[in-house]
Amino acid sequence: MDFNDTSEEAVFRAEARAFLAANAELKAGARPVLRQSGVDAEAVKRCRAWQAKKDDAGFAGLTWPKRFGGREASPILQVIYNQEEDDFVVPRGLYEIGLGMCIPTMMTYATPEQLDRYVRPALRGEEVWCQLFSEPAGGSDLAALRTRAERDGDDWVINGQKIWTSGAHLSDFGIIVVRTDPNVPKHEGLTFFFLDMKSPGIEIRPIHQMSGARHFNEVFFTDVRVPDSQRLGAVGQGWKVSLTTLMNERLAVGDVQRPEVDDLVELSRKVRINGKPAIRNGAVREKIAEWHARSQGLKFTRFRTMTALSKGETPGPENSIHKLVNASKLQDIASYGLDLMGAGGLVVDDDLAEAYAMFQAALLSSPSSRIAGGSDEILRNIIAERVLGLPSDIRADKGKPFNQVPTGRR
Amino acid sequence: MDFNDTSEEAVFRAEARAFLAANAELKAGARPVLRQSGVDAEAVKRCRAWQAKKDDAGFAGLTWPKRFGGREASPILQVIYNQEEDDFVVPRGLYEIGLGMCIPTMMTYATPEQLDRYVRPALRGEEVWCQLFSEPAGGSDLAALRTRAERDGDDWVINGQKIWTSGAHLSDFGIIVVRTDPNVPKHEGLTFFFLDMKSPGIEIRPIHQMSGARHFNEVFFTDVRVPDSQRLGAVGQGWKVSLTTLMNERLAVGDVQRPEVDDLVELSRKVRINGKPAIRNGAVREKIAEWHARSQGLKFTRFRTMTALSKGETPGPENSIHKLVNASKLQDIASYGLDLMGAGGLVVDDDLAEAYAMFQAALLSSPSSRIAGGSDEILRNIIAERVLGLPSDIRADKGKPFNQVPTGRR
Amino acid sequence: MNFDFSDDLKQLRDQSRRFLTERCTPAVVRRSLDGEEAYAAGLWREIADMGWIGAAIPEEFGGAGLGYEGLCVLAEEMGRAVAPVPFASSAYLAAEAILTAGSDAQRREYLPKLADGSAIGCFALSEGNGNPEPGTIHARVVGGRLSGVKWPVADGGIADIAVVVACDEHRQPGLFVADLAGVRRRDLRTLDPTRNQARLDFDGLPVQALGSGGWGSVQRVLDRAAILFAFEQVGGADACLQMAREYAQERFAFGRPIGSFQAIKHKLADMYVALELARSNAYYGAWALGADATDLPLAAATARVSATEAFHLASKENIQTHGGIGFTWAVDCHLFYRRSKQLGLAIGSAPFWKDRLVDLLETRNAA
Amino acid sequence: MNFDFSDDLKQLRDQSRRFLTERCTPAVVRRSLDGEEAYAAGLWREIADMGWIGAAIPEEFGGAGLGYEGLCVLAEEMGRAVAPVPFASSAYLAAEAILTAGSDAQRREYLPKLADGSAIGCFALSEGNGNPEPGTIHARVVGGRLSGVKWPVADGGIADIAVVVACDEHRQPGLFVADLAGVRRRDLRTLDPTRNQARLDFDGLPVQALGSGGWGSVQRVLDRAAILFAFEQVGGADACLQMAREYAQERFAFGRPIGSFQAIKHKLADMYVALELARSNAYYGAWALGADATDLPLAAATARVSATEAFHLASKENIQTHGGIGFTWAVDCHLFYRRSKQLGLAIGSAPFWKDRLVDLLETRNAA
Repeated sequence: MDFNDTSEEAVFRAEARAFLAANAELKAGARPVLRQSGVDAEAVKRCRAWQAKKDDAGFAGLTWPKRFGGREASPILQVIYNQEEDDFVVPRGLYEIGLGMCIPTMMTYATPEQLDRYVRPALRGEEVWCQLFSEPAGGSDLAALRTRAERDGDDWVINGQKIWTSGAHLSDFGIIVVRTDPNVPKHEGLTFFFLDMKSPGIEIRPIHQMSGARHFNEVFFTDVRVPDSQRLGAVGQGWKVSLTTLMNERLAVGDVQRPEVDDLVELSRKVRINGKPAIRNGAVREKIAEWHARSQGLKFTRFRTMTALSKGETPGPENSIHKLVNASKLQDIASYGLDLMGAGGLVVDDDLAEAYAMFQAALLSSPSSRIAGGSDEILRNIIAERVLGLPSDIRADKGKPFNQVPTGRR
Repeated sequence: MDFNDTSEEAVFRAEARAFLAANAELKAGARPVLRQSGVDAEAVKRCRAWQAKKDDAGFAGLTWPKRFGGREASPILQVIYNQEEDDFVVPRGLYEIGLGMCIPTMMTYATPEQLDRYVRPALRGEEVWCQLFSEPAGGSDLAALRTRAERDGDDWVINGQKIWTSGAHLSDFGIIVVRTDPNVPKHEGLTFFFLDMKSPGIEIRPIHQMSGARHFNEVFFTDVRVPDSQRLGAVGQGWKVSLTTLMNERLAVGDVQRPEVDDLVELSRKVRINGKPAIRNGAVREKIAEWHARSQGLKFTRFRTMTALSKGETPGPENSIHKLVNASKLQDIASYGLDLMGAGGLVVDDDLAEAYAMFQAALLSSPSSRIAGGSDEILRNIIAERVLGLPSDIRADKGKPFNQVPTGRR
Repeated sequence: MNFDFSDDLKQLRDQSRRFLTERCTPAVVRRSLDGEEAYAAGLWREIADMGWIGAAIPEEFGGAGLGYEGLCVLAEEMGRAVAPVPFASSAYLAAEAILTAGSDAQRREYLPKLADGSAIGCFALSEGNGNPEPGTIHARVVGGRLSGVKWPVADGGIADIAVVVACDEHRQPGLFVADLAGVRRRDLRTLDPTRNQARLDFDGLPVQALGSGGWGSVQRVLDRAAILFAFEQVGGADACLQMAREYAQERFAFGRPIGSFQAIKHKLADMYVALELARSNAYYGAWALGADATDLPLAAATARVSATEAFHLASKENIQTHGGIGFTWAVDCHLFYRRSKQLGLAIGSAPFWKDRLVDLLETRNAA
Repeated sequence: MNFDFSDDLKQLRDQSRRFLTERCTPAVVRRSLDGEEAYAAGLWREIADMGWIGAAIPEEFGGAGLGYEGLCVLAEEMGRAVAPVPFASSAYLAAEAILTAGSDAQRREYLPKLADGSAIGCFALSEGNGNPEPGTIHARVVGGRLSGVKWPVADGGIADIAVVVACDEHRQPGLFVADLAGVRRRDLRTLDPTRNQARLDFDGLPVQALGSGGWGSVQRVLDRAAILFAFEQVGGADACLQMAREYAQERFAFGRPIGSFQAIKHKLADMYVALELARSNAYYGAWALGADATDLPLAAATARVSATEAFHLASKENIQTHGGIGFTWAVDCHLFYRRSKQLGLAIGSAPFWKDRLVDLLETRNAA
């Protein structure tokens, strides 16, 4: 067990630090970047420029094959890069899904020609990708999707609706899973494609979230044509392909969302209880200690995963732990921070709100963190069934043709 | 809404107080009675004498019909009596099941002659009753019981095993539900009886609990004969009869188990954190406040139930709330109290342990409170399904003949 | 002993619930959410005409004289409807402060206007972050004139009359009352735009002292209001539980209603438990308020602690039960989540009331 | 960077697990539970012979020189097996105190005996209720002689050597070491009879000072021990989770395994989450211990807080998962529940370590 860098790691860390110092602003003292609102045109420009810079310096696809401009580096170097980048303000949020989920899926299923065409532009940030899985009727039951594709000559014709698509309005391409046979059980009738998001028949509407943000979209498909050559995996094997994508999702490092424990510590020094700084109060201290232990536990759990990865092991469902713990922690820290502020905690005006109103922002955004990308309940199911090996729940839809599964009024 | 006694209530309260003052010791200052160990012969004598005294004074069956020595009083008077009795040390634990569950079931299903024979001796404490429902294979799935009864002339012959029978070894009579037809779905093949606990073929073995207590028993039946005249309800209707009993169980007032919040307050004044009494620490105060709010909430919820009862309404499954909240609260208070004591909290020796070692005793007894008489999980199911009307879980055993339902290795 | 509302009050509850279901629809609430109106003025007019604002104000001061239990019943329904009106500020705080601390002349001057809704009242306590403690009060009255800054003041942007907590010439905090005409105000952006919040800058405003009760009179107003807030929170929590329950019955996943899964069942059972405990504690508070019982402060703290917990839990787990659509702007879950925090932070947040509860418990046990 | 144990240490883990599964069966543990023996003396002998007690003691003082990571690995297995031996007292506390605070002569005198198991060590800190704070220490050494009362002292009834926390002639608390021959002792009844606990009455026992580090040297021993305790707690929690998991797979209700119900699934998932967080924090502690890192105290407090929570949760919910038989004497669930509380209360309970964690966090952030 060793927390110190090897000499190779130390060299790499210095290199990364130098690159970041030359090209980005240090976070310390800067206003925290809250992922509140959608990415606007200005932000897109910044993201694109930054991604190109990273690629030029060889930091964009650290663990990727060299033929795509990667370094084929150990996942530990990725951890080191992330640690260093975490000290700087860098524009983010546009490429995570594409590089973290879409392109890895392409690498497994697309043809060499397709990879030659799509991987580099994605890594350089010239083309943006999105992922079209969720549907209104599906929710936690992802495979219960209804968007259908029918074969027509060399094409497939897609009709239906997707939802919760991050960045659809900014994307050039998307990966999509659709139902090609409703007469077989739900997992068996799905097929997976990638498509051009500018195709005729695609309509994109942003979803207004309770936090005010508009990250997500509804995407409507009306007779959208996709060539069969853009199919990924066999007809009817769409679920299997989706699982590849989702496994990569679990590995994606979520940003540490603010406020973190240190923000609460800082707040507790400023606000007062019975005339003394709140941090002198036992109740406040107990909560800080518990949340700190959880944050550190997650941090070191990720280190354990990265160590396993660097030994060639495959990360599994145990990575569900991160979002499960973080999302509720965020909601609880946000709520508690406001309690410490008292009535003043209600206010979000820039000149009056404490800590850039990050506690208030998190109160409103954290409910989506507990749901999007797998609800708390689904993540506990995954841990119970796939990590602990407990038997699955009784399935009302098991073996039933999809079009005969009961559906509700909502 | 009125918390003050009416004049009738005030008169009754004074009467109850006078009776108690004349016949029992005040709790204040006395060593708390922990329901740790089984009831021994001495305790039985005390219980019996006290019950007879209560009956003589007309406090034993306050709400019961006059023909059985009751007063047909409003449930509010019962609350008042309980409030007053709560200030005194009285011997308890022998008649609760008989008077709270068995005799009320008899009142619904037994013949007038049987009631004439059994009710008065039970109320006077001359005969003790127990309830024989649970079985090793059943657990939360109470109706999955396997003890069978077969018809033989005017008798039924019972074979099998019951478990978790409180006070079986002290009981004169018992009520029992058994399987009379294993070829029909589980709820349909049950029949209900009462029987003489001294019948040949009954063997009783105490269960040693982790707390050291031996409240419960295993009861083995080998060719035990029960006359058909002691059947309660029709053949095959045993489940319906059991539900009457269980509804009465929910109404039974559980003793407030020590340590209660006030015990924690007292402890927090004695033990010190950073040189000051623990009660000055914010973390301790927060926990006290939360548990106090929960205790009071339960107390007033019971008052609401009693008010509804006094208006002739039937108490329902919402009464599951009491045990659900109390059991975990007890475990949490016990554990937290020990944390405040630090290493000294380990010790249970009489001369060294704080507060008569009641925190330690509760740590070891509370796990059974969270299970016996309906586990936390079953109580939440009851609230969800029977109070909130949520749909039942999918039943793997639904409609299946009992002898074809899958069973596990334990 | 009788631990339930009278039939008359149950009738009031049913009537007010019907009325608010009809007139205080989500569309009405959303007009305030979207900033189209600072409060639902039309609804406020109707509420005033029915005598609700003055429910607990004696008839001699222009109230309906229904007593505190009546006001509690109405408070619960206001919470259920997420009503975008200054009911709490006018009825639980301003009117109560004047009624409990004011002189007869002050009562005659202010209460009829508050009761009939022709004036809106507010309670100017906070000066930024922190909970209600004497040491946080820097506003000061010298020679009958008030200087200082108060924020956030609920309904401060729409109020005509303010009860202000400020220090007197001896730096002792206490209650004052004033007309707000001409005061510099600024509406604030907050977590719950369905309730107006403002910053008030006082610069020599003429005020009258409300009695000479010092911080005790402030705390007395807070204690009494805490019980009414608890009812409003119970109403909100109940509405969330009902929303979650209906959704769980109708929404299917994996071929069955989501309410048939234990994860959802047990979540809703926990919401129910918290709600019932809060309701029972609120009921005791209602009795203590009506009877002006000696343990009113402890009853109030207990009710407040339970109700804040119940509404917070119910509003966040209602969103969770709804899944994805639960966190959209279009679905009403967030109205309750916002209101839950607004009510929970007003008049002192949970840590404040928990600490006070233990203070009172210590005093009681020492007695 | 490498955040896993080496292959050698994994081998040690597997070997020690196999050994303890075979030799430290529930029947062995129950001999101590039922009071038949104060500790498993035979097992202790074998453990000593394998060099486990002295795993982290340098070879020059008679240890195995495996380093701290080795001792961490063994601690986890001791927790998994609920081992009824004075391993923590001898290895994590007495030997560590002597090693970190003692003179070379003291090390040479005591460590070889502790390492080979010919002497059992204990750590006499507590004087009744309360957590480890300088103000709780009344035992006093005057003229090299110790007077005072210590209880409970883990393994105090079976120990040969004690490291004692006592005040010196200037009333400054610090560490002392002594042979216990002739000391008046009384075995105590406790929540966890599988570990000896005693009251020691000192009445002029000759002692030697262990360095002159004052309370700092006491806290240093506690910090280092906290990491080893955390591993033992992680081992216990893991065993509980495995027990619950197996039972949930095999026990049926309503015609299906209880592990197929979400109530059980999610309970076990929560146990898993707590365990994994605790394990990761313990791993960081192991590294800090081996590297004597500057943030060892914070790493120790963090590991201790997580591990105490994880074992408490796992041991109580393991009983709950088992249902009725879970709270019988005959089934092993309660062995872990008792041990969980014993380990959780030793060397300072959760509130103590949470408070210390924040102290250290404040110091770090201020730096």
